[in-house]
Amino acid sequence: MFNKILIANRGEIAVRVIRACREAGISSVAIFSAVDRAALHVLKADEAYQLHPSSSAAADTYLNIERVLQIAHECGAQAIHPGYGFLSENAHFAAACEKAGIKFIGPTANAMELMGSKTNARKAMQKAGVPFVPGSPGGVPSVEAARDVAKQIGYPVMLKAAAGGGGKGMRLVRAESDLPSAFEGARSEALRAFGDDEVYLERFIERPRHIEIQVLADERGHCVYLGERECSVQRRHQKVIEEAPSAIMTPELRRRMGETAVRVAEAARYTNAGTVEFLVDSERNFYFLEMNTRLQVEHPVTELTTGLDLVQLQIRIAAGEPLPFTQADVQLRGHAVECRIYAEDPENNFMPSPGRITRLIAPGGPGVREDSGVYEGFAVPLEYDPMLSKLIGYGATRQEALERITRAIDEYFIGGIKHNLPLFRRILRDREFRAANIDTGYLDRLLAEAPATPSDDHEELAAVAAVLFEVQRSAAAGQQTTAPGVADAVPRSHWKRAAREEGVRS
Amino acid sequence: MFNKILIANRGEIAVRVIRACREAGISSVAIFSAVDRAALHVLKADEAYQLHPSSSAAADTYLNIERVLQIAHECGAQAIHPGYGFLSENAHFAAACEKAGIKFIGPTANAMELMGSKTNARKAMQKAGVPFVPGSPGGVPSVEAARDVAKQIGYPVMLKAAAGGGGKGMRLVRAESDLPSAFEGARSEALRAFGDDEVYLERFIERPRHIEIQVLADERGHCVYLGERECSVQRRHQKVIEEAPSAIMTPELRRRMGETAVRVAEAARYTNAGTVEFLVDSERNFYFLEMNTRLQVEHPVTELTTGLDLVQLQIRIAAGEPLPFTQADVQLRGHAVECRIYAEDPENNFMPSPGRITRLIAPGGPGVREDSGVYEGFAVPLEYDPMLSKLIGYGATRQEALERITRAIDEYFIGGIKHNLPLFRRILRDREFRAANIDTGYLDRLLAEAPATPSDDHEELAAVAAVLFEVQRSAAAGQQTTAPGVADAVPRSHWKRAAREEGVRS
Amino acid sequence: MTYEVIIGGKSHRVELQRDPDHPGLWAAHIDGRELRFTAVPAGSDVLSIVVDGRSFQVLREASAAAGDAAPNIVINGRRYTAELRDPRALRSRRTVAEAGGPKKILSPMPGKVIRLLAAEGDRVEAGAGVIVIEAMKMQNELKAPKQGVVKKLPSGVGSAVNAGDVLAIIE
Amino acid sequence: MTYEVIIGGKSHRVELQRDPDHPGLWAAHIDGRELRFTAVPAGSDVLSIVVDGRSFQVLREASAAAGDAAPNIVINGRRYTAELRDPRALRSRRTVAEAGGPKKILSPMPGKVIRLLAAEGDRVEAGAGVIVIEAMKMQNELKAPKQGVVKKLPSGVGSAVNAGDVLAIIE
Repeated sequence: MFNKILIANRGEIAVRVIRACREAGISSVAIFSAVDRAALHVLKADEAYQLHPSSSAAADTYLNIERVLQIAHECGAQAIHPGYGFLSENAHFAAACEKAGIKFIGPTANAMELMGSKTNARKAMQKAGVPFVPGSPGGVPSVEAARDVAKQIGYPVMLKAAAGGGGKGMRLVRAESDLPSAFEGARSEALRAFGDDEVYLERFIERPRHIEIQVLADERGHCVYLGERECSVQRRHQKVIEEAPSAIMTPELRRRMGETAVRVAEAARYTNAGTVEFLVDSERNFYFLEMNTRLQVEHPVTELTTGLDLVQLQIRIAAGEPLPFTQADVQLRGHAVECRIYAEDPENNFMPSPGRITRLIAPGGPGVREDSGVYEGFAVPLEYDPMLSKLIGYGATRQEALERITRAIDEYFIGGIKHNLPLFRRILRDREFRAANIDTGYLDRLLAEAPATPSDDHEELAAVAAVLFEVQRSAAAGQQTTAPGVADAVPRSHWKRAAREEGVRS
Repeated sequence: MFNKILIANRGEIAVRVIRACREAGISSVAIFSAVDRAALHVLKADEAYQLHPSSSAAADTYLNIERVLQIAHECGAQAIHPGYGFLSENAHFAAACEKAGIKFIGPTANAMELMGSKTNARKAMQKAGVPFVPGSPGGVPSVEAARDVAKQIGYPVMLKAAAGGGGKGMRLVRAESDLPSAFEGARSEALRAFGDDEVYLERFIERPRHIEIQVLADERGHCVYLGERECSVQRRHQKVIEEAPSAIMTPELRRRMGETAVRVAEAARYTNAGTVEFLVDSERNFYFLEMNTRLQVEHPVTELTTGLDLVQLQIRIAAGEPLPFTQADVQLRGHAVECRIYAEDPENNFMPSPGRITRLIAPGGPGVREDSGVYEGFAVPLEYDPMLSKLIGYGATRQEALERITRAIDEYFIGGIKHNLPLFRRILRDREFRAANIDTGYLDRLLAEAPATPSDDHEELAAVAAVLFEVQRSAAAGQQTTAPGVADAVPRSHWKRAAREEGVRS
Repeated sequence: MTYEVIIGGKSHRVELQRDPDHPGLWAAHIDGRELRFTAVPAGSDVLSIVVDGRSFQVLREASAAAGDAAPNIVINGRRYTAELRDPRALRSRRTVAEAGGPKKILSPMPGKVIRLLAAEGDRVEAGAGVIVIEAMKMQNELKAPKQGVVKKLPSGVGSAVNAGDVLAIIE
Repeated sequence: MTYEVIIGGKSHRVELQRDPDHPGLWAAHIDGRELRFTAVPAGSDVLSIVVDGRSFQVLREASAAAGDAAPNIVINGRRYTAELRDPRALRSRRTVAEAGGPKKILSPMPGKVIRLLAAEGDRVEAGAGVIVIEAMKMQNELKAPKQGVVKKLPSGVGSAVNAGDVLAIIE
């Protein structure tokens, strides 16, 4: 086993990995940029090294392969955990680690490269019999050709620019009669946008669900799947809420999707933790989307439903140990839901809201896990992804898990910066979400609606409370208050932290 | 289902029940004594009523049956959850609730009374075939009679005063030759201490383990057991650490103990949650100790290993619902360990340490649950039991659970009052505890030893840190510092909470 | 004592006094209605208020826009920005956002201006994008708070801006 | 600046200065040894100190016995009560517990005296029980801190006492 692991990341995932190291008796090494000197991962690690004397730009710091390896070398780290984001899916980095004799905790550079290349991945996966969204094998040269393919795969179909992305050169076609004009439209738009008019054709999946399978493969050829996660609640392709199991899952479908995911991993000679993402249609047909070759943000929901520690298992696999269990040992129980808490303002187009957290009250009690990267008094920097924390609720059933996470979100208070707790209050109480009527377009539809006016109005009480706070503030500041005798009703010693030493003797 | 439940308790258990109510969509009503006006359970409840205008004595407040029922009646609560302690095992209270038409969330007064009477309970349980520590059926009149009984049950035996308690009139006898003098000694001591020289005889169980079975019985005649908890780590008969499962448990022993516990419950026509306590000897023989007719402090370890919510189930049972699962559905998974965090000083004979909590940093991350009754700024009153919080660690195995709770205890910081976190640091790293070589005398033996001198000494760093804190303190207070330019190295805006508004704009 | 408290543009007159007969009890007259309650501090920036048996955990946070003068009061997860004026002490404070007149677009965070969607002198509709700033790897379009003419655009493309900086004035 | 810091009866001379060549870096000379480190605040009463790459979360709490003058510094769960003296500013403070001389038994908490185990004038051994107070449903025996004669027992049975009250003086 390793004695020392460097964590090439920041925020909650760095803290998550540091905790795993602590529990495994392994020394943890944090790295940090200039603005992250007081970040939680620096406080929690056994060792901490600054990446750059002054810069906090990702390229100079958390993405700086040379510098990361230099620190790892100098402090004697035997392995590097990349977390997610940053260098976690960078095959060059994985290769550079290997060359430097430092174990990269993740798949090999080869497996990463294969999965990073859309066309190669597709070829390899098709050879392994993995289902894709049906479509033309390549570009379709003419309306006639498009018509033939569409007839074969069935309407509705989607025309897509081969060189494309971002919605340009895309046309949804619901009936054959609309095909000719859509084909010409897509072609000319593609030409204008990308200088290439090649288009291809795929079956259009209506209201697909995003369901992914967690796999774990050791370096001795064993691979297991740990059930699914449903991540259909997305805003602009960013996951917002994830849960396990999926409400539409059956044991038989789970087995089929799980076995497919294992086939994907095996075809890529994949090792360590990975996630195979699928789209699932209303008939529960599933189609391969991509493989994420790293630990996912949403791994805790799998940890809660399987009772396993994925980071510990990642470390053990990287140290060459065999998986300590077989597929038959994997015991799913209960339901888990994760909310990603961001420093962003849901009332203002989800604008990021960096700044100092002046007050933080975290929820507790049964069925609540929090993986946080911040603390009261921390200034959330503007340089990176504004995720503050992940809150995960667990319960025996989906309903119990939802009740618990709703209760926990209601207990949570973050002062000083804007955050998306109000968004979760809304989603978690939404009838469609409660009924699991969700797909990847669900949240955008919800956000397009006006929010219900809250029935729970305490404006008068808020006005009174504002006066009470002002009374204690001026009392604490030693100012003359207009009405003597009011200030002492809310005793100064209670209010002012500086005076709290009195409290211990009272 | 109930619309409103009054919680006749305070501290963490009141908060625990309030959270369950919130999750079930039931209004919660807190009651509080004068010193508890700002207690966490008052803050968290939907409604809150003061028990007495000025007194905080338990008899005037949380034990005041009449007043509790008056509040319940006036606010329209349909049920009362008693928590543990206070009125929870008071059969008069249960009867008074019934008479007042308010559902007591717990067993009937009859079942409580039966279990509260040692002799009646023993009779009923023996009839139901529940194993007791072998001994004389009653007092032994003579040395000869004692010798006969001892021969039958086997040495070592314990002589105990029938009227006794507190160790007076007790004698341990390891061989027949020691019996005569021990018998006379016990008799005369009993006579002096209690005015009654009757003694009885029981087999002495060496180094017994305390293992208890959680049962749950609905009001329709279904009763299940939810596995065991081992509570052998005790100080002066007070549980300190509890865990599930017990390290010595086998599936077969669990089934036998579980079925015995169900027999106990059924013999008492028991309903709702209860716990049957056993002593277990080194040969894994188990003996009935007593039944606790309420929710236990340590119920969370069962919740984590079964995935169930015992408080929700208590409420549903009290509302007349059937148990939503059968014995076969109960799925035990993983291992859980609970530490009871107390405001008491382990370095000073565990003296209670009430006072204001000036700083509170609670642990988080995977496998950590905290059921807390306090918050930063709260003044722990001296009137009640000084439990602050319960910290529970969960993991796939005992080792993983221990590593996690150790890590969590290390993350935990409570400033301003003394607490027993250092005790847990010691126990959790003790070789015998790690090896599960524990019995009810384990902790007293450990505490009799001198603690190992910690290898991890940072006295010099502490001295430097004290100066740094002083520098920032005087800078924040606006005092002249001896070396200009030092104070601004630790910027004022970081230090002073009052100045934190600047932070949000920085 | 009497205060004027403005929440959501609505002004409330709050008169606060202790109940002489019941220590610990307060009486507030707000807009003619009486509210009797107990209130105690429960940690930094937290009050526990019990009104007629209903228990509220009330939190206070400085508002990023207006600071201490108009803190946010949070009750049951809902935020009320409460601007305080004390008529008796004549410590009246200006309202942050007056109705009518020119409106400013303030930068809600530190960042960099990466695009201007309007030029000085342009007419814009309420809600039309005016300027795009980037922070935390995300681009954010700031919109006109009212219909009008863009009077000022002080920061050019590439400028670094701080939270609270005026990015545009719409008149 | 230079301070004298007393921990566990041992006095340390701490000289603290910023490294002029490396902003953010401090140099401390303690008992002749040099410690170079960075230190930043990380929340109220918390410092992050990194010394030679080793990271420490250092916490501060006022000591119940001595207050701000001798706060507890907590590192890796271990508590160091650090009394500070500043020789240059002549703001020297008295040591809380001098060796020799009379010793006091202070009440560690508010409670009630329920038993006296010695009378004024009695000779007691170090560690012998002197007085029993009750709080939080528990009885606590307070012991003589040294061998000597009980000079004063100001609180009789039944008296209420506060934390820090002198319960006995042993001379």
